Amino acid sequence: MAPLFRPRTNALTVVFLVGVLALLVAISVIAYVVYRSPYQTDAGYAPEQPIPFSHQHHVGGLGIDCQYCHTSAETSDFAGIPPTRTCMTCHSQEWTNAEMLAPVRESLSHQEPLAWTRVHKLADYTYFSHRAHVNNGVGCESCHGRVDKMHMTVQRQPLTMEWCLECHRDPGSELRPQDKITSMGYSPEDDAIPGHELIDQYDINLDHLTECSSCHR
Amino acid sequence: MSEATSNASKRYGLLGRFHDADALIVAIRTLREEGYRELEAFSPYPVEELNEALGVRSRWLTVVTLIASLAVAAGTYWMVWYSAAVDYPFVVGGKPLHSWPPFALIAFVLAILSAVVTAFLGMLCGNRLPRLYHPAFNITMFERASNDAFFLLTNVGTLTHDEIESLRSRLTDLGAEDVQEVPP
Amino acid sequence: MKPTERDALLPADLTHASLTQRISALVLERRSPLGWWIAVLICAGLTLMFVLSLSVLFTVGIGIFGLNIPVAWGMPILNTIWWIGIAHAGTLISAVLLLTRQPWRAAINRFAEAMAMFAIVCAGLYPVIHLGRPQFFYYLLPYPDTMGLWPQWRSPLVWDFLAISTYLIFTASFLYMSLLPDLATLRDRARGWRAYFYAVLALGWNGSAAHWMRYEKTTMIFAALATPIVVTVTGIISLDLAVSIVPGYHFTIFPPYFVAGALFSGFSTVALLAVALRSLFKLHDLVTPTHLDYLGRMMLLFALIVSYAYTQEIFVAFYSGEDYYRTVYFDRWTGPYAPIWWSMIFCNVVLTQLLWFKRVRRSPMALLCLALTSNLGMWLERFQIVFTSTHADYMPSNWDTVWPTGWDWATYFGSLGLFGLLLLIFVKLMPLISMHDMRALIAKRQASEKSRDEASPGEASHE
Amino acid sequence: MKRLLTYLSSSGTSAVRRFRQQPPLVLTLQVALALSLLGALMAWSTLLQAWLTAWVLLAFLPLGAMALLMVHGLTGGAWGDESHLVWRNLVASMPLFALALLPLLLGLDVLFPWMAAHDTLPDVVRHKRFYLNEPFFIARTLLYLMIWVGLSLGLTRPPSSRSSTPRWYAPGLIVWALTVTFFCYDWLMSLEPTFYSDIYGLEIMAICVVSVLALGLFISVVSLRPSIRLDLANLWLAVLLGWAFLAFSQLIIVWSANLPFEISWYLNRSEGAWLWVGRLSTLLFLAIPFAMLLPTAAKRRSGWLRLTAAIALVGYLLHMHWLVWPSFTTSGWAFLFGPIAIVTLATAALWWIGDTRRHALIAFRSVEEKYHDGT
Repeated sequence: MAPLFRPRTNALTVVFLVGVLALLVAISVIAYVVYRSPYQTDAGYAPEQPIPFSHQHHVGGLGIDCQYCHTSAETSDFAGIPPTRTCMTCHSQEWTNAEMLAPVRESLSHQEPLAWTRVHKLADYTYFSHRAHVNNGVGCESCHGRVDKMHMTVQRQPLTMEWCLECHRDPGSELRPQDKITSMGYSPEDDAIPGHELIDQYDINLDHLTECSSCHR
Repeated sequence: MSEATSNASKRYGLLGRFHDADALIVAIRTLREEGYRELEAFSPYPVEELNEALGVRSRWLTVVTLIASLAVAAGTYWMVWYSAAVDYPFVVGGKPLHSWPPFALIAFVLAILSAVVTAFLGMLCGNRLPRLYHPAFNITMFERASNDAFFLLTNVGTLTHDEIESLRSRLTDLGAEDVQEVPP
Repeated sequence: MKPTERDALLPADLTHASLTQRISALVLERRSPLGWWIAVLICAGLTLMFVLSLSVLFTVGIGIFGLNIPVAWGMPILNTIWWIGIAHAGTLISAVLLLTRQPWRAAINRFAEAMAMFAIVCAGLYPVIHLGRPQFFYYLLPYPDTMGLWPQWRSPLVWDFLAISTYLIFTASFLYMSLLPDLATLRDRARGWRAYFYAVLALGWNGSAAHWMRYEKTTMIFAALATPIVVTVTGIISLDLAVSIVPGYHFTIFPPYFVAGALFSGFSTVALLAVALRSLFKLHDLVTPTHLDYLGRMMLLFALIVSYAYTQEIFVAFYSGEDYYRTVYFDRWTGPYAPIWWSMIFCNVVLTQLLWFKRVRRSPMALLCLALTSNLGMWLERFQIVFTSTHADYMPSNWDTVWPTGWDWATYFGSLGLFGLLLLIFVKLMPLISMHDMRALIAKRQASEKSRDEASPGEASHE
Repeated sequence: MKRLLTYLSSSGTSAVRRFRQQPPLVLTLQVALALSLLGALMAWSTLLQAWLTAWVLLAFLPLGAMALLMVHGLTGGAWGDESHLVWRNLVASMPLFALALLPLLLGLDVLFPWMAAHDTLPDVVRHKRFYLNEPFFIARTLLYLMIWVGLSLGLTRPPSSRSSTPRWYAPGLIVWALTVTFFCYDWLMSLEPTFYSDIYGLEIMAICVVSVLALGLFISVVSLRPSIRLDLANLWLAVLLGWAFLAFSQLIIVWSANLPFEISWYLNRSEGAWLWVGRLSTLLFLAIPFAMLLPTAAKRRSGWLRLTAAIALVGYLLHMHWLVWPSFTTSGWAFLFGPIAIVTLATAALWWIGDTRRHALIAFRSVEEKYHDGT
């Protein structure tokens, strides 16, 4: 009787099994990498906007403070997108006929807000209070990056829960004095206020920071 | 198969069929006393004495399984402790950060899991499975090895033609009902 | 074991060759009995219903089930516990009876193990179903996620996940390993593509002494692991309930009580399958009344332990001196779910006393009926634990009476169909009696006959 | 109190005549009894506590042996065929233990907090008075003792024919399970009357069987064939793991729920030295025997098994103390009367079972055949 398999089948079987194993390892590695890549986290996301608004120009160049436009950053759970009127405080004087700014004028005349595309999106099950962060020493820069160097607004950070927790577990290094909240390029070394002092100063309860219900309510 | 007898190098061994386990055991003991060492015995159900007769012993499977499960238990306990007491220290239900009762339970469960996996893979690796081809599969009567007959395979790779013939008659003397040559 | 008892477990004229011929013919011959086809048809219908109701569930949401506050766990956990229980007897038959060298396991261990396997599949499905978002079940594993989180190790649900996964892997490995030698037999007897099918599955098993040695060693390791696994899995599932402070859930006896209940329903199901399969495939001489007798004894033993647990629960509920515990029992006896409690007692405590009689244990029909009522009783037991404990606990404002909906029932009966279908396919593809275990048993009988012929009469034979 | 004294002294004097042939045992028993009497006069409550601890410590052994005999009668198996003598000799001491418990009935008010005046009890304990009240308690205790004496007499009767198991074994086992359970609720669990745990009975049943298996192996292992040693050791290992499962179940459920009436039981047992007694007993009773019972080859060797059993028995001694003593507020006398009570009861039990059985226990192999002829 001829056997069902040839001698070389044994070698092929080993090759096949090793291949399957390698495939599994490869899939795990790829999954791990993709999971943390901007493809999954949206870091680097810079959508097109109705107007190519440049933070680089307004913040970096002109030196306008963040709160000039995002007025409720300190007082509300949302930082707020400025209404068209805020744009018009300057642009009724400057660049009044610029083609680029036509949608702003249209918005004003039609009494319809500009439809900006949101860049920093958190999941619905996350409770995020802008005011709580700004008033407790977290600078704008910590989450939004160097907006004074952004031509188009970009999501710099991955905004994953791990990223949030990194700071919630050890906020000291991300805190700054109240008068430096909106400044860009702040470095804690220069001001030399140690993190734990700032934690005391802001009266931050560290235990509370990592509780589930702090962010999921 | 008989036409291949002229060339000894093309043979893997001689396969003898026995009617019962006792005859096979006697044959193995005798052949081993006579100096044949490379013997393989096949039976349709486990026969403990076969291994004693063949002089085969293997204890590593139990030891490896034990070591694996102990190592996994220790590793698991460490991981659980590290994650719950160091990496994310968080008080739930008023329990201490190092809550040994549940941690020990988890370590125990995973120790069992690792013992299962080690024992199973150890069995396969030790037996060199999967191994879909084996020289004995060339012989039609070997089908009965998984049914009702007992087989003895003697490796004849280094033997001369005459030695093979004497081994063949020796097998028949020892009660083999049928002896056939096995190609490699 | 006396020689006469072993003879009662084996037909007198059974040889190795005739056994192989009979059992492998069940698989390799194309024709299936009519009963098999009817059963497949029914089970396939139910499985379809299962798939459909799950599709609806995953699209619409978990709300289509009857579970709601205060009975938040409802049928899914009930069915998990029930199915896991059924699985346990299969594991114990293959393992503990092996450790204790009981010869009556050989004829029934294969389908008992298969039963265990498919019951775990059904059991494992329910927690995933209950998630509502089944695609996220892996959150329970410690893996490098982007949430910076670890599983909550103090939660019994995490223990559950680990224990059921371990149990699934264990059962699959055990079943497959014990199939290997039999797959080799089928490989050597099948022709055409079937030969290749079984050859690949048999992995080249050739029955060499070395193969058997490691096989035996691994089997002993598995057998030694089986009891800790069985005890931990059901013990842990009972902890889902018991570690809470809900009166009716929080009893320290829950772990052993659940294990006994699991084995009770498990042995009942083995008895059920034994009776069904022996008549379907005409195996009356291999699965003998003696086998049924032993299964009946096991059912009785575990029914008694379960009854003991009932008495202890009731006693301690009153002994505790705490009003909430006592109220649970008054509620179980007289509340909206009272018929369930009393039916449970009737099935598990009253009817099982029939098993004291040898005639009942050896009668296939009687055993079949008792197996059905016992499984029903155990289902009702879990129902009363899950529903009556939570429907009225500490807060009267929270009290409500909750019943399963049509979707609950569709999923439940659907899983029965899935279990049946898997088992029916299994018995057509794989030998439903373990040939190599039977061979060893036959060889033992031959050896003892031989020694009986040679030895002087009256000398006791030790095994 | 007086009744106890007269009972003890009368049993002492009447025994003296029988004792003349066995001076060492007699002497020990007499001295121990005298010291116990002294203890009853000096520190009545401490002696009662010590007596109860010693009683459960020792009486659980014949109780476990009873279960072994009945289980073996129902299932058969070579392990019991060849070792049943040792279990029967142990079971024979049961009537003595039944008698030895009776003096404690005189001191219920000292032992049990629920005997205090109704008004002083916490609510939950008042609710228990339907069950925990003196007449009912005494009636129950007498019932358990009568049942156990009956079982022990039935089990030590020389077997008329070996082939058939008496029909009462199965119901006997059920009755055994229920009496042991409720005995433990009454005499152990109610020492802390707010505590309740329905696994307690199962746990104690397992302890009985585990400890008597250790004792039986310690006594008789040399006279058993290696395969029987292996079987008994495996049985021991299985029941030991069963006990561990039960004990851990209670622990993790009580620990997780953290309810005041339950967790206090563990808190009492993890205070001060008890924490270390508990840990040590777990090590000696469970961990070391478990590890030592794993290798199959070692389980055939008598020396190894005897060593394992000795370690486990020390663990058992500690464990039972850990189980009972923390319920009491103890006085310094405990360290004196604890051992005295154990010695008294142990020697009394040895005296009770008589020459033949005692010799069979102490030198199992040499007397085995003589015993066979005797019956």
